[in-house]
Amino acid sequence: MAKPAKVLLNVPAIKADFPILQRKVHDRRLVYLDSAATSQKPRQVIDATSDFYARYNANVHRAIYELGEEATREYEGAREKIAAFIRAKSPNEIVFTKSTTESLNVVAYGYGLKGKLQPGDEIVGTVMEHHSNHVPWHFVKDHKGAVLKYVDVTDEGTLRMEQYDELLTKRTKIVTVALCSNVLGTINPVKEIAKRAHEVGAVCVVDAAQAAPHMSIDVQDLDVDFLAFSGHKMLGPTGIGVLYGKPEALEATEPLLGGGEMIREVHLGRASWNDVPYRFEGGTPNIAGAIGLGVAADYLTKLGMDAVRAHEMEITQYALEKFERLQGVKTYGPKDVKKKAGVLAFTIDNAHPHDVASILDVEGICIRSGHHCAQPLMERFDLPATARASFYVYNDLEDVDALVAGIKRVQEVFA
Amino acid sequence: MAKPAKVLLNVPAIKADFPILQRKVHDRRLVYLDSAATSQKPRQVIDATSDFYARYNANVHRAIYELGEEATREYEGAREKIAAFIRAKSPNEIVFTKSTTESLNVVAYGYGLKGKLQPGDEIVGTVMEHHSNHVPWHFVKDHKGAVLKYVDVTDEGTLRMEQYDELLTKRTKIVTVALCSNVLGTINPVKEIAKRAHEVGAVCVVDAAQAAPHMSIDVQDLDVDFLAFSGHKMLGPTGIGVLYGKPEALEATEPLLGGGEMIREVHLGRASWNDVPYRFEGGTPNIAGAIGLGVAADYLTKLGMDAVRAHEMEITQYALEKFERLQGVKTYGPKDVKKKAGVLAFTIDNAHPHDVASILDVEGICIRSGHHCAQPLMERFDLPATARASFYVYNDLEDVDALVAGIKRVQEVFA
Amino acid sequence: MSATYDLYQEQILDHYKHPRNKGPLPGATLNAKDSNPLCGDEVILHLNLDGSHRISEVRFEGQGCAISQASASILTTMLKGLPRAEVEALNQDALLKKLGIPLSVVRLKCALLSHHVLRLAIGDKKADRA
Amino acid sequence: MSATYDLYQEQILDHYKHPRNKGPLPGATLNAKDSNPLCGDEVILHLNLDGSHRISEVRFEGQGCAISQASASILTTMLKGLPRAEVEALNQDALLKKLGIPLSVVRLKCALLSHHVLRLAIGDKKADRA
Ligand SMILES: Cc1ncc(COP(=O)(O)O)c(C=O)c1O
Ligand SMILES: Cc1ncc(COP(=O)(O)O)c(C=O)c1O
Repeated sequence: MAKPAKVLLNVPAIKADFPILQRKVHDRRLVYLDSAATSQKPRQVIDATSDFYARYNANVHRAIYELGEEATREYEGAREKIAAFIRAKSPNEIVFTKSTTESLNVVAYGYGLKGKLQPGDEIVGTVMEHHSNHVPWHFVKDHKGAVLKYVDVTDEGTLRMEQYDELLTKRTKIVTVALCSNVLGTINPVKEIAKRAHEVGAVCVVDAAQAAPHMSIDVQDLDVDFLAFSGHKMLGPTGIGVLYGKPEALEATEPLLGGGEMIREVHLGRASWNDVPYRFEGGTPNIAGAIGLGVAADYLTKLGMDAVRAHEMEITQYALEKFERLQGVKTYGPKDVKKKAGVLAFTIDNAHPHDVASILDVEGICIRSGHHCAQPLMERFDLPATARASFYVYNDLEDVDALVAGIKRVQEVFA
Repeated sequence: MAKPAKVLLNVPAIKADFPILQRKVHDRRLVYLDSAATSQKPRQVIDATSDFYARYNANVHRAIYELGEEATREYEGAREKIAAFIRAKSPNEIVFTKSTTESLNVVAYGYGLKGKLQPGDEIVGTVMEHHSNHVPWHFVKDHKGAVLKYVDVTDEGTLRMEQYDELLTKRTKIVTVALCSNVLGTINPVKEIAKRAHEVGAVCVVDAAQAAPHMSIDVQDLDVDFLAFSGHKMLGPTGIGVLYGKPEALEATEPLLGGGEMIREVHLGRASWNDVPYRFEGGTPNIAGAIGLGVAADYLTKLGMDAVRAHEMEITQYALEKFERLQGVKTYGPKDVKKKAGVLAFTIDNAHPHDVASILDVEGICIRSGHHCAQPLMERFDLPATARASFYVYNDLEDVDALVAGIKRVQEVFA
Repeated sequence: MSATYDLYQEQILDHYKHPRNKGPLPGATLNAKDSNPLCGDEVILHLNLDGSHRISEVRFEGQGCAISQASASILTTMLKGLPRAEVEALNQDALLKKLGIPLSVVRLKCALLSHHVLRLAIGDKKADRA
Repeated sequence: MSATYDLYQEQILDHYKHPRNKGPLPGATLNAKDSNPLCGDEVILHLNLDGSHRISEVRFEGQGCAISQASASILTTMLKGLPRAEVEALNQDALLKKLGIPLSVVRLKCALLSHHVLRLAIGDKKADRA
């Protein structure tokens, strides 16, 4: 196998940070190619959460004692790290949620259903969204009478940008789009879309679940109003997510969860809200999760998000070339890695994606199969399911080679 | 100090399981008396979450590969443990959320705002609820036109049960109450309240955040329709909560969060739901959190929830007696430990609760001060704030002695 | 490597590549359809009963992985000629035994989809989700 | 033990036990009120300006912990006679310096509540939450 000159990251050193990558599966080396579903975690992140519990576990914000001070400092410190990670102006623009899914629902309910939207107001999405950026808007349709419209994709898997000309009108109040598709890998021109949303007076809501882990994000440059992502896909713990919002966007948003910490005053039957972003953090937050996510952001920042992106482009390019040469294997999404993140959906003639995944599993290779929570996109391409491999900082070209060898084995079984 | 014959738990052995209890604060032994805010975590729980990340981290449910199988097995295993912990009939009655707060909001939105309730339908709460069991119902009032009514408390801090006679009518659709108050410690007669709710055709929603960690719960015996609690207050991780629901109650509830995993089919503009309980778990769940919570339930089960309760009764009894003898100190809530959990709210003449907490902190003692997210209750007792000490399995009578000595020091400062 | 061939035994691959009783059955008395929401596997079952309540005709349609489709095909071979009472008594284990492969939790859902559709077809109200 | 006495110095306890300028000021020109939502501390400030825009009268009302109330009391002593321009320039640090005690994040909110109310009273639109 040609050894890469251009792979930028020191993968052996990185692998050494990930305890799980030392393990074997079915007596094989673990080849983890499902980071788009959830990433693995470095020791640093695992230790940070254990350390919280072992040394300074306390509830945040209200405690007057030392432990509580420490916990609050670290929790708010994580907020600062995340703000820096996506170049927000202030930590007050960062809301901790449990997931991208919760973040998007916070906007759908708080800005849509319970917020500013009126019946007949329009929301423009795309057909390539993850279910988490479809279903919340259905709620706004069903319970507030909003009208949903969708931008289609080309056969290559890029947005049909010209459709925005027609779909964006004075009635448009929300324009929502994934920064990066979890199936096609397509990186969408979000800056352009946000600009056009603003031209008609709409806000732009961005699902960055597949982007935040893999490329550098500058919310000020993108000029988006809301942006959502998950910790678990970017080396962080499960159960922690982020919602970025411009101050005026967050101020215009009603809270989703009512409860402790998000209030200013509560009386029988009425209440007033705490300041942004606390207004959106009702209930005891995932303190360990936030702290772990802060350390994950540190880890990625140290690698350099541009290096991460370059590394993944290299692997993806290599994989695309290898796949090109495989008979009976079809890939989906852009072929130009400048337009594509390290997500590779594919199908193999006569072999169902589930069976592909099962057979690869036996070889120690983890990939995903199914609709990838993107059924409308699957319908658009008339596919019941695909297999999907996805790459991250701990993958290298050998992992791609293992995948390709595994695919050949699948083809033998289903010959 | 009189050494207790009756404290049932082996506290030195338990303390040894909690790494944080080995640490010093301001050069003093850590005396943690704020478990009602959040509990400390035993090594077993900390290790279980690290172990997940280090050995079998993967997204749950959809993965076909070995890691995903292991993660799913443990995650669903945790659901089984929680079902057993509260004696639910089936794991399908257990929904994982991020907190009690989210659990209660799931019911308020899903059964109330987006669900069955009609304008004018009535919800009966109590004045002793935590904000997390007030504010969600405000949403149902504000956005669905529900009418909110409240049962008052006696000066001793027990529910004025006779008020249910008047408040419960044919219009009542939801009756909600805390199983245990986080300020007064009052243990409410929830079985009786559920029975009366059912008599008028209402469902009974129980906030068990302060009960699940401290006493054995049998949802079938209580015969409640929904019951909510948090992992972090019962030795478990942050960011994980539970909503128990009877099958028919969950079936009648619309999902709160739209997104991945909670759907059956998604098309542009419409979707159908996955089965209960998955319908309520939109987005990647807090997998490590659920697994850690399962281990926390194991830990408590091994101690025995009846022994836990007896232990805390003993400590509370001892504390009440000590406090009784302190001049200028007033306690709130029932004086009979059979009616009271290990939560002791108090005030000291001429010393504000914040100042009490600050001074105790210097002595290494962690207590809470403020409104404890129960402003309507504070208004009822005309108190701006109180101090609050709360006890758990790792506390003993020496901790109470330390608290009492600390209070004397506070009195010196503010003499 | 053995695990691959455990799962994709001759029998499974044969039923997958050459499904028995596949196709529509217009006007069938009992029909049911279900899909596995997480996987997209789909099975449709058509049954006709004769005068003595035996299954006289059975056909399935569907798409999905080898396990789900082979399982449906195998199930149809088990049903032909069976009295209704025995159809009702036919439990998951009977089908799994016939499949004879080791199944993980996720793949179990694939394997049992056809059984679930059968229960829907015979009007079992309590048919759990496969 | 020293930390206790760091926080509860003579001056703080004195202002807490014997607050200066405490009470209502009916008809005052500038009035503002705020509370710390998490703690329940409350401070109300009343100000009168004379013809040359100096603070001629100042009173506070409130309830809360020693730190918040002593801080309010101390602030009033700093305001009396100050020209409006200097009131506007009076920043958080000036007050904290006068308090002269080490403060944790949570207690900082107590200490700065009165300063926040002052900014509200003089109509500073950007007054951050204390
Ligand atoms: C009685 C009660 N209900 C609800 C809550 C809210 O729990 P959480 O913050 O975990 O959502 C608490 C905890 O503070 C509580 O004590
Ligand atoms: C593009 C996209 N959006 C949203 C999500 C949902 O993320 P989570 O499950 O963390 O809420 C995912 C992850 O599956 C995703 O890939």
